[in-house]
Amino acid sequence: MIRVAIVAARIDPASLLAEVTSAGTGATTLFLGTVRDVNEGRPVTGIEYSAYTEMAHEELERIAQEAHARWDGVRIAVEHRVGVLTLQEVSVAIAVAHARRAPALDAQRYVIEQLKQRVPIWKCEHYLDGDRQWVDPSAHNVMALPDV
Amino acid sequence: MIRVAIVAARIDPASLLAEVTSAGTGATTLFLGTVRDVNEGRPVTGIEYSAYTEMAHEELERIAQEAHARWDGVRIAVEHRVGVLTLQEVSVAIAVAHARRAPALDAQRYVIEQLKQRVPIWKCEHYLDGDRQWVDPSAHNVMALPDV
Amino acid sequence: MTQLQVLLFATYADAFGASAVTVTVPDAATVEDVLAALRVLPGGATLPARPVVAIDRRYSRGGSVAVRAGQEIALIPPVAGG
Amino acid sequence: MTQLQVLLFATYADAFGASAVTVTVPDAATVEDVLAALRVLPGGATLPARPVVAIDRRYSRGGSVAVRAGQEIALIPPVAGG
Repeated sequence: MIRVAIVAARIDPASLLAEVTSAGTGATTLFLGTVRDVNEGRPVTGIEYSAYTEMAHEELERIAQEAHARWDGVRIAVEHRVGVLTLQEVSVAIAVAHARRAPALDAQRYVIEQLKQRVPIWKCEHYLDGDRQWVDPSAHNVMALPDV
Repeated sequence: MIRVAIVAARIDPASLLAEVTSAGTGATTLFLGTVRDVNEGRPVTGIEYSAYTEMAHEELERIAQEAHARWDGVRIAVEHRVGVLTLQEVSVAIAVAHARRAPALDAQRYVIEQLKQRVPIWKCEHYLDGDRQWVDPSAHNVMALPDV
Repeated sequence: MTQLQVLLFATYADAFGASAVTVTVPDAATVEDVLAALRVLPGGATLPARPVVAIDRRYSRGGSVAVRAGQEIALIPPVAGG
Repeated sequence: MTQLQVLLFATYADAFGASAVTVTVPDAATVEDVLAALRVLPGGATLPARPVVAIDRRYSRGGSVAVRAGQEIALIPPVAGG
């Protein structure tokens, strides 16, 4: 069982957990990404997530399929939110269930790591001082916006 | 922030998640152990968890403190249930929050692996045929009960 | 010559001031031809040396990959989901 | 001689038919002395060669560790939490 989605509405982690759990489930893992109040020392008021929605969905689906092929029997549900999120809101939720704990833990980590590397989603941080910047994790810092 | 407990009542995973999340949280992980319907090919109707309660609590606390020392800033809540659980009920919940995902994932795995090895809790599986057996994971099988 | 639409996101969309631009390339064009056409547009000078390109919603490997009309071509800035 | 109470759980509790038993050991006793006293009780023959022992709620290392009255001594069968 695999379901992935790019969503505009608030993510409900409990519903993802319920979705992956079955009678044969012995271990369930959940990963939540949330908007935190400070990044690189600057107070953040919110993050705007934007996506190449169609490709993001397909790439997420490919990642989940890879995990499913590698850890037989894992049940996976992933939702990534887009739009403006305020502090502590959930940006991504990954729920994985399996009969045993090792595949549930391994697949969880695989999905979040691959998602971070491959899924075409971007985030623009909004700061307390009114400034905003696109985040570039590949550069371990943020890229200043051009003056447009 | 660390909280561990051995509980007799139903575990509420959402409350553990809420408990570990703070304004600085960027990643939260949840691990749930649940009672599954089949073990070693035998249909299971329920599991009775029993604990050396005081030591189980202290050992869980030590494990959480070790994780806290190793991954600075992790916030951890762990509950392990005892008593008779029916299918799909949650036996253990581990919630971990951190500013970044690696410590949240690493600490989650550390706590569940150490818990499985060290915390004095035992489970007796109840089977569809009325039989019951203590589970011995160290022997990769179950130990037959003596005729008492 | 062929006209191709290129989708732009995040910093690239900001740089070009658009979420998609149309470029004119030779009939047997490659990804490299598309990038060369983009670089001469306003904002195109800010593109990195080897931007990541997706064709039909899959990552494309290398500048010598052929492109043709009807394909969905996109430039992918460094991703930051999660 | 000293009397010590030993807590028993799971398979060990089933084997001895009790969740705690009292053993009599020499005054300067060790974990090994406690185990020897347990083995001669009804059900004691089923104990493994080196059962895990906890003293005051911490795992004890080795049979030569000293025990004394007032300590909380427990035999710990293979654990199976989670």
